[in-house]
Amino acid sequence: MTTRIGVITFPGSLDDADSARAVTLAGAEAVPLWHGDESLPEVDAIVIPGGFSYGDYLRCGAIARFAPIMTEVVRAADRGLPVLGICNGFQVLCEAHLLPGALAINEGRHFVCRDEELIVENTQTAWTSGFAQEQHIVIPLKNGEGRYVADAKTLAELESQGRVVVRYAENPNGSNNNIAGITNARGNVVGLMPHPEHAVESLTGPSLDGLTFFTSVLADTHVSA
Amino acid sequence: MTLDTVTRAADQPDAPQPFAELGLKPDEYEQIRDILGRRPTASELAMYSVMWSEHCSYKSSKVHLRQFGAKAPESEALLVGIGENAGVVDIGDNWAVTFKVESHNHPSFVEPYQGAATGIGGIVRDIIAMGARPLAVMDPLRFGAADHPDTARVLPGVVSGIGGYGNRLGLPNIGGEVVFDSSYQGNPLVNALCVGAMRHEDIHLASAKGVGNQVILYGARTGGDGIGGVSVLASETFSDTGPAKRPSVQVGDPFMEKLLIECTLEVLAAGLVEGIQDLGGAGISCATSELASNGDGGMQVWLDRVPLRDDTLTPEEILMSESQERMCAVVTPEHVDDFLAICRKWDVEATVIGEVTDSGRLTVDWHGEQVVDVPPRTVAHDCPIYDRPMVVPSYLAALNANDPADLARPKTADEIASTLLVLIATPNLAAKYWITDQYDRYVRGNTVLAQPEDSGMIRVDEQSGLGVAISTDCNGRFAKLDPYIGAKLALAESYRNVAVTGARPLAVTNCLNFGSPEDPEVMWQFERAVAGLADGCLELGVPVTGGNVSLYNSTADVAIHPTPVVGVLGVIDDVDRRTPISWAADGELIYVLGDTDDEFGGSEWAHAVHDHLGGLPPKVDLAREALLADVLIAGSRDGMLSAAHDVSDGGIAVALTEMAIHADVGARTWIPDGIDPFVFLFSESAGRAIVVVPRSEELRFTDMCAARRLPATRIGVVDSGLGGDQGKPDHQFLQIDNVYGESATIALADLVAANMATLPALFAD
Amino acid sequence: MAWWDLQAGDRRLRDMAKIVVDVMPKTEILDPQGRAVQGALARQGLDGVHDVRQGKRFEILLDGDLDLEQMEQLHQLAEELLSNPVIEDYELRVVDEGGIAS
Amino acid sequence: MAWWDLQAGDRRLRDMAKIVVDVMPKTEILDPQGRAVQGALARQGLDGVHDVRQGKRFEILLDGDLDLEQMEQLHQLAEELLSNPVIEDYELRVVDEGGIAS
Ligand SMILES: Nc1ncnc2c1ncn2[C@@H]1O[C@H](COP(=O)(O)OP(=O)(O)O)[C@@H](O)[C@H]1O
Ligand SMILES: [Mg+2]
Repeated sequence: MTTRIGVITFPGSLDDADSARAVTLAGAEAVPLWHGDESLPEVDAIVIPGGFSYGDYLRCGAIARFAPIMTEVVRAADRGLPVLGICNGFQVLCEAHLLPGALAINEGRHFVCRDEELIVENTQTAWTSGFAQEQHIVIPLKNGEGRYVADAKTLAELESQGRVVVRYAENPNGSNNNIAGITNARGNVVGLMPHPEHAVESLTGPSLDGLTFFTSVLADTHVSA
Repeated sequence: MTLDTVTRAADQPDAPQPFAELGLKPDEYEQIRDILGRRPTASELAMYSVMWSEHCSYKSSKVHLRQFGAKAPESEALLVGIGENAGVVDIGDNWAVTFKVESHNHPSFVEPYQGAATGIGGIVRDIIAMGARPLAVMDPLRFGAADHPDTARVLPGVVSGIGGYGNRLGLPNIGGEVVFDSSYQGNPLVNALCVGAMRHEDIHLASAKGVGNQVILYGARTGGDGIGGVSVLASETFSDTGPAKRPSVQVGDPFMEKLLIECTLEVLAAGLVEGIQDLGGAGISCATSELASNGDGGMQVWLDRVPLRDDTLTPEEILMSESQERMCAVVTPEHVDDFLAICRKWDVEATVIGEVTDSGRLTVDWHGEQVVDVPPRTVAHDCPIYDRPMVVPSYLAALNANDPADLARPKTADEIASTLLVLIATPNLAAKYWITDQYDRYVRGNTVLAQPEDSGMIRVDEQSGLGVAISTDCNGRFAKLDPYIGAKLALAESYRNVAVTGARPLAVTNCLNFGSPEDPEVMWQFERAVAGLADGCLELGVPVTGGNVSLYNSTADVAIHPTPVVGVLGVIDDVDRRTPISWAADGELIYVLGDTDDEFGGSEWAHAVHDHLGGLPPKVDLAREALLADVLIAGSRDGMLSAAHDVSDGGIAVALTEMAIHADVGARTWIPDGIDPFVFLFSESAGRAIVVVPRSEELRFTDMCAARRLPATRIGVVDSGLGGDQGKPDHQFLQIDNVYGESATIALADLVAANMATLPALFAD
Repeated sequence: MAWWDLQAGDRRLRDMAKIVVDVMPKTEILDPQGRAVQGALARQGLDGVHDVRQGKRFEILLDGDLDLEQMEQLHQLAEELLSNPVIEDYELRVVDEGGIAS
Repeated sequence: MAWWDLQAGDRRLRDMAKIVVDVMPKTEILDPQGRAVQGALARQGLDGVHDVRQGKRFEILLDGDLDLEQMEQLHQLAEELLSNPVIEDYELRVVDEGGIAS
């Protein structure tokens, strides 16, 4: 049976179609999920895509966190369902306390769109098992509030537990410890600012590196079980 | 205050009215009285004044714009022509695309962020109103001198406004222009282009047909901001102390617009819409009168039903408000509930405000009393038309006589090298990443080419790979020297930029940015430019599908350079065969196509090195442009080209440098015998491109050029091994041999550094 | 005319409470916007600018009189929705009138 | 630790002035941010939200005591730099201490 991966659309989500395309290219079935839904259909994993949910005028992810579907996402994540938050999705996961820390305005204050070199530092998560440890990958980064911030204790914890999933080769926005993406203790919830769904076709992306996030999850024990 | 009803207007025929404050001339006011057979009500006066403003009525430009129709080439591709919200062209496989460029110059000077943001918002709604899904945006921009303090105020605001709105809408920015010239000091030009696509059967028009059909206003609430803003603001000259009507600025809500896009596409897909119109300049006045005028001719509107943000607004204010993010749809009565349900799903407020009638009149009620009763055509279409006086500018003869031939030119290989380093770092030619990095070019996943390519390219059909390429161009200095030739050159450059990517140019849009039409010299420039563009389109066989006119771009009698921005759209059957700007592999051969003459009038070299503007612009030969395009397209189709780049500002030297910089690989090149090295490297002759040919394709390619009689001159070879340190990006060189008996060799790293440093140094804080 | 322009005697105003919530970046968190403003103020010739921080201000108008429960609810929303305690602090107060918009 | 946390006795504090500038969208101008917050507050169960507007708050710390000339300069900068009079109003005040960042 094909793996079913849910992709949430909030009002203001922008990269939902792109995430669905990436899921399809990885060989899974993309299942559209609507922010107002109060229950989850049968899915094997969930992607929270990029964009500006509810306009994100207040603070990125601040309002989406309270969307009806998020109650179910939090529950499913606690059960071990793989959840990937990309950009705005990462912000939502932090606001929803599924991941620690916060995303603040870029040090340079501007929106930044460019191809970013990342180092994969944790290949044990549901979404990164297909990478080699320390693999350098290039995927697009595009956001205005992408500076990862956490207090010293949280940072120490993330580092000591190996929960930094991807790190910037060169810090684009002032993120603490060059952090581009992190995971929860269990390794099923991953959030990152750069956009793997925009590096899945040679025609439209800087590389094919992004595809591995989506193929990795197909091999995840939770998903294949 | 008593409500000024139709009855009252008849009863009190001589009540004084503030027509002059609303921008109407005495004879225009008389004309309105003649049409109505009485004085207008306050609401009617409001409607006529905004609709008859220069911005909305094109009253000074119409007589000239008719040339686009009169000289239109035969085109089977044109599905919807000039006059609708945007033109629509057939790109095959039952796909249609629509594209248009519009100006938001005046609002962007008053409030750079919001002015530019709402410019994007407005053009996107034009595209949705055709029934298309917006696919991408572009932003041709012009500012005053790069180092002028006001440019430091305007540019960062404009750029973050365009990004702030476009990024939040989820539309990739696939290109644009950034030009600095002191003529734009008090009048920056902020033009915005949007392209969208739809299936043929989904094309929708702005017309209200079918008596009894309901008129639904949906989107944002109507507020008191921007009352008469765009129309009035864009229809008068700024005084040197700044714009006269400051508060006419609106704040955009891109989130609401994103909801409008999705909601509109859903109601269209569900077949619930008979006619649709966006609300832009002149707001409800424009939408209702145009819908009625294009349809069965009658409409009844209950204005008190319009949802307001501020319940103290008067009917006149509601009619004139230019609040953003609103649309208007005509829906049959049985579809109204379904329409409203889809709006609710997207959290978009929607209200039935009117009904199509067969009265032949547009009538508007306010709490049961009639405040408007007019023939809609007289508001929307039959505005006064002016054939304004024109005169050859007094500066022209002296300007054309001021030949750049007398300017000091570099005479040695070293001087050539330093000239190139200067040029590649001028604000006009420097890398634009400080700007373009603020724009999302990835969203939607169909961007095949974006900056720094010659055209933006979007995949329309993911299965077949069918796509479109778009470029916008204009050299205002050329247009200043000769607006007729300048407009043709803008068309030629844009056409060429599309062709170098491998796409076949198909259709043209334009944004004509000029000074005050009340200045006969400006009017002359305008007429010449329109004639040049219309003639050029006829020669090239590409129709003008729409556009926009922005007049009154002058401050204290100083008009901007005439700036007819031309956008060309081309189609490519498979985006996979696009030709990129950067060369790929060692050993590939570099050719220049076309002829180079000694042409420096209006050139970037004269401008940047000598602060000189004079002489004549380069010659333009559109038959040659068409031939060049044929070769570029055939070269792409048959896999003969690995890279191509058009030659324009800064000439061949700059084009070669850009290709090397983007590839991060150097090259060994040489000056052909029989031409002066400086002229060869820096002249801005039109009709040229640089192409890069794999060795295996060389013979086939040169045979093709010979057969078609297109001059093709081999001028170099891609070479990462110059200096011996093969392959290291920081050890790459651009070498030019045969320069006054020597070689000019410049480290690529130096060129990159010079090219990259300029904009951050000016605008990063 | 906005509600806060209404005459003091206006009926509507009497039954409304105005709450101001100020949200500022925590001092230990880099505030690039504040830093940029600081630079701009200095460039404009303002001497002795020691520090600038930029935050957000919310003016909330509630129908009816405030009770204790609502105050608690407001505090909770200020902490969880209007601010993010990882990077921001908030201050909430009920004001009598005014507000700066005019 | 921020300057405003310094003990009252601290030397540095004595010679510093703190200025707060609140910048709010004009009432006739659309405030999409405020609208978004209003919707969110209502969805979170806060009843009777009549209006919300979102603006900016600047906390400026200046060395030395303020003189009249500086106050004028500050007002001018608040009007021209910190706010855009086309769409925003500002209010400037000198505060004794406090500030919310901690
Ligand atoms: N305002 C802008 N927005 C987006 N892209 C831009 C903008 N200005 C320039 N670009 C892009 O930067 C590249 C270089 O611009 P330019 O030198 O003007 O190109 P050309 O010479 O081909 O007209 C092009 O890809 C162009 O589309
Ligand atoms: Mg070009």
